[in-house]
Amino acid sequence: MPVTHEDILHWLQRSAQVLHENSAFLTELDSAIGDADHGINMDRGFTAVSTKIAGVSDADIGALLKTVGSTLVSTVGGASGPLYGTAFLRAGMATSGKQVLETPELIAMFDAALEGIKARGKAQAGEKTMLDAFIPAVDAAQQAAKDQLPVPQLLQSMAAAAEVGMNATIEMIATKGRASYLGERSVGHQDPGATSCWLILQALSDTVSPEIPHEE
Amino acid sequence: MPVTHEDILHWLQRSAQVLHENSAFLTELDSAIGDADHGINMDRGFTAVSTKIAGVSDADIGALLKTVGSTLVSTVGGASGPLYGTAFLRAGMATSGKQVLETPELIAMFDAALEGIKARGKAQAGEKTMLDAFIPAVDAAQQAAKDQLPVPQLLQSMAAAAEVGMNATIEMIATKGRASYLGERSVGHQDPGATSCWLILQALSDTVSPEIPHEE
Amino acid sequence: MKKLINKPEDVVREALAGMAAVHADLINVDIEQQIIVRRDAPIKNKVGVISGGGSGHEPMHGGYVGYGMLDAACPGAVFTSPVPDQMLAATRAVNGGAGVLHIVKNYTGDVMNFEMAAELAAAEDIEVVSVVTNDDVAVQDSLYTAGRRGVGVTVLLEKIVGALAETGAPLAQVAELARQVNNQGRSMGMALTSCTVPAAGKPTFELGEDEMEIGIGIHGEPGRRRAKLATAAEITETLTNPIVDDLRLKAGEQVLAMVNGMGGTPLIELYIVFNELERILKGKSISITRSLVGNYITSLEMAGCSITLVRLNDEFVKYWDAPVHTPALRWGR
Amino acid sequence: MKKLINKPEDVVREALAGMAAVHADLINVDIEQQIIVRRDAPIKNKVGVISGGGSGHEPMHGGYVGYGMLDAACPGAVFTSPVPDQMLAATRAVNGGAGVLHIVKNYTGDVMNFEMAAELAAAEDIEVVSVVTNDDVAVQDSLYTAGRRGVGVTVLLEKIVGALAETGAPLAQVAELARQVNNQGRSMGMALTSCTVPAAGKPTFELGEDEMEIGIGIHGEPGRRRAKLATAAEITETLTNPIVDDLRLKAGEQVLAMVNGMGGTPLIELYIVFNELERILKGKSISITRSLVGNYITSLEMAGCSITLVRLNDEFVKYWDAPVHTPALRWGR
Ligand SMILES: Nc1ncnc2c1ncn2[C@@H]1O[C@H](COP(=O)(O)OP(=O)(O)O)[C@@H](O)[C@H]1O
Ligand SMILES: Nc1ncnc2c1ncn2[C@@H]1O[C@H](COP(=O)(O)OP(=O)(O)O)[C@@H](O)[C@H]1O
Ligand SMILES: [Mg+2]
Ligand SMILES: [Mg+2]
Ligand SMILES: [Mg+2]
Ligand SMILES: [Mg+2]
Repeated sequence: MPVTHEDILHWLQRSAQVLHENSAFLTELDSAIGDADHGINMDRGFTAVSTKIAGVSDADIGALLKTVGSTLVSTVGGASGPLYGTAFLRAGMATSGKQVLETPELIAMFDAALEGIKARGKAQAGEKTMLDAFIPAVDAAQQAAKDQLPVPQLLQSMAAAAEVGMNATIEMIATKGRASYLGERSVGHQDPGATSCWLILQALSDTVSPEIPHEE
Repeated sequence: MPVTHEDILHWLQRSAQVLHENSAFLTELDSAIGDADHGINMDRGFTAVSTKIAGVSDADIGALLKTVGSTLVSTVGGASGPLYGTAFLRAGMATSGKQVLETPELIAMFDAALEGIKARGKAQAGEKTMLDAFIPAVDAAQQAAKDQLPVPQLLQSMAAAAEVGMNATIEMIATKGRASYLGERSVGHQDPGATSCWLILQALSDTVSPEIPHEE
Repeated sequence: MKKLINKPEDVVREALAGMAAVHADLINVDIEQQIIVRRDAPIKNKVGVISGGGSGHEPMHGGYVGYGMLDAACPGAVFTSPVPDQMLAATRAVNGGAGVLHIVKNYTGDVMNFEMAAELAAAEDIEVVSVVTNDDVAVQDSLYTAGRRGVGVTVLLEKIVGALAETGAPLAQVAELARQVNNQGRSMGMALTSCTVPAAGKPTFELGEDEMEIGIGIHGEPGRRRAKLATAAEITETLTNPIVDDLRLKAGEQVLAMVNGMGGTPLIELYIVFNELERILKGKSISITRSLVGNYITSLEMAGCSITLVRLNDEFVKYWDAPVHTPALRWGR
Repeated sequence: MKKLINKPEDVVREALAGMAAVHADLINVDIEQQIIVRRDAPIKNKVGVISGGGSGHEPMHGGYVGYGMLDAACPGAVFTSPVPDQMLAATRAVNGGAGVLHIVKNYTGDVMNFEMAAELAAAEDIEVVSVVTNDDVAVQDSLYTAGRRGVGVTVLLEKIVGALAETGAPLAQVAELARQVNNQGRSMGMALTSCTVPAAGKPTFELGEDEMEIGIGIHGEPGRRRAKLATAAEITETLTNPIVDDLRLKAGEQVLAMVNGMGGTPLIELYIVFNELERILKGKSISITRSLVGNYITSLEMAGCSITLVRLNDEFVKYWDAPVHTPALRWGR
């Protein structure tokens, strides 16, 4: 059961909704170690995405994701705008012309998105950023693919890995992004970007396999 | 038993001390209906007076009071500076060359001080100012003189009348001074200037007849 | 009390020392006499223009000493009128033989202290004319009260009148222009928070999280009434309408508009208020042809704003536009 | 949350509208594209100088658009870097054929967004050079971190570099001067209170009545450490010494000094801090020959201050003194 063009649309709308619902929470996280805007930023960006994709719903998946990327770049700002924007732009380039995504295409898409974030932000694992949710998630996807798990399980294990990664950011000292200015004082706080990353991946898993209850 | 030059010196020092002790209280009163500085102003002025009169202690009463007046004018500022300053200047003019003050001289001194405040501030009784303590006090002094009470009793009745007058300001609507800007909102608050006026008159009574307990 | 100060009793003196260091090219500060004097004072045959009042309203008045505005300022203790000695010293320092204008904000204390100073100056044969500003429409004016407070218009008047004085105009004319500007100007202010007088150590009043004070002055005194917090649009209406009514501003007229911050309100909010003000006046076909937005007459760290409008005529515009070079207001040179 | 605003989501847009109304003689504000452009842009053969960043730092950057400083500014949402579209629009609007300098404060978001904008501009054959400011000594600098934040030096650099650009100097020279000013400048800041992002609705951090944050940036983020409230003298020492050490300022050298208010601190306190700064530097035989005291790079209504020192040389002085005419900085014309 591949991921369809319609699944992607539902995922994006669900992400918009989840980020809207969690806007205050994400901003709260960003207050502790940043500048109190991550929830506001993500909500603004995905609200724009939600409006925008209503108009391009008949495009292929690649075109759709590129639209998402450029919309995020144009509306989010801050650190998360170029990072998520680049991730979706690269994901779109990796899925150009596709109407459905089987496991190999999914993996290619996530790889491309990850490379995009790394290239744009020049961060690595362990620096207390969204990468600390996304890298283990992509690792989990690759493992799931190797284990030939069906797509819903693959996405579920991605989300689960992202959540574990997100929780692991609590104990990290930030060395990238705004939280790095706090040095040691950043310890003990969960990274907002890692949290939004998990929310988006969880939304994907929930979209594709809504029947499977996830451990939140 | 007339009021002596030494009594006046003691009174001024005692006033300085009492105003210093009540500085926060007077400023508190001024916070409610003014600009939170009356205690600070009076304390600054009488601290300067206290220093200054140490140097002129051998002058006559008139010269001494004129020095007090000019010192207050030069150090207090605000509304109370010119008002108390003028009062003491006029009091000094009325007691020029005197070494002791019998009842008639005392009455003349208070009359002159009262006229000075009225001339300078253009206020009348009932406007919620220091006059509402001072006018009844001078009235009481005149009555005591008519009744041929000895000086300590005269001063005591002055202080008592000032206190009653001060308390009466609570219910007044201010029409002069800074409190007048509050209109009806000035009701329910005791006037700071009436309070400092009472403190000064009480200090005089306490100086001249320290043995008589006053009803505070 | 959270302030960048050392001891409360040293606030004014140390701020003056700082000001002297920053603006040595423009002003001389006599810290002992507590006066701020234009570097090139006294200027022969130029009317000296001085003002003064309590400290805590910075940049007023010291920030307005310089070319085209004030010749001297006398800062008192925080929120306390200066004493006659200061005003007399300033009057002497700026007297170039053409007399001296005293610009006095209408507060009992300021009026009385300036009055005593003028008497002392007269005794020294210095011609002094005093003009009292009283532009605050929040206050009821009547023969039987202390009258309206002098607030925002004072700043605009100092600029306009200072420019005329710079041309060498005689004292009577300078004073007359001052009276005219005062007559054509009105203000009203509001507070979101109180301020704290350093020596008092705690806020002058307490306001709930959803309350504001309407009709405040500039000394942290409570306003005419307390009200529920409202939007910038509503607040601007509340301040603007009484001004427009009192000035009887009519469609087609032009004004100089000042949106003034009370000290703790950021510029971004003042621009929002100005936006509302423009909208309201546009609705009445009144046009803002000159304006000033920022902290010009403050109450320490109070959050809030005031609005001042001055009905313009050609003469006011001419002197408003004339060059000015002071620590806080500068253009044209 | 006590602010003079309407809806939190309209803050930036309405403030821009207000700014456009107040300063129509100097700037054009494109509210749709969210850019502030000098009225006479693009100027043929003049290097365009632009900057941008989150809103909430007013007057920076929009207040510095005008003759002798910036050609355009791109304000983002409050404390959020603007998006590449804005920077691209601004770049186009000010490109007079001599290329465009991007002045970027060193924050991950700002750097990445400006980077994307520069890529887009390059695709349109507009020559862009970016210079990143990173003057905050409170932040540890290393290859493995995001590096130092860009703070106060940005304002001073925009003035100095803007003056050079005004002379028609080529892009490479303008960019080189920008790098030099950044290299010679350092800053450090502190907060007495937090600020409140309008859309967040509550203070970013909580501070006790006797606490302060040392080593803050300009986005309401907590500082490097929390400390007991201290005197102006002690606070000024705490901020000044790391700057002097890091710049290796030596006896006999001259500096441009800025004492900057964070938005909620009144001018009277900033003068007190300046007084302390002068005393400290005098003790090290370093002289302040140019200075700026006021709210120039703020964090909404935060109370606190920052200090910036730039080691001066003749070239810096020359361009600092050159005329400037913007909403927030004006002299010489
Ligand atoms: N260099 C980077 N690489 C990857 N992620 C980053 C980087 N810098 C910051 N982030 C992420 O961005 C998040 C902050 O986003 P946001 O608050 O929207 O932007 P800003 O920090 O500009 O206010 C952080 O929580 C972190 O996860
Ligand atoms: N016109 C006046 N006549 C008499 N007393 C006055 C007048 N105006 C004000 N006062 C007195 O002055 C007091 C305030 O003094 P103070 O706080 O020192 O000065 P300011 O009002 O200038 O801050 C008032 O409480 C009132 O008693
Ligand atoms: Mg953030
Ligand atoms: Mg008072
Ligand atoms: Mg006072
Ligand atoms: Mg941000």
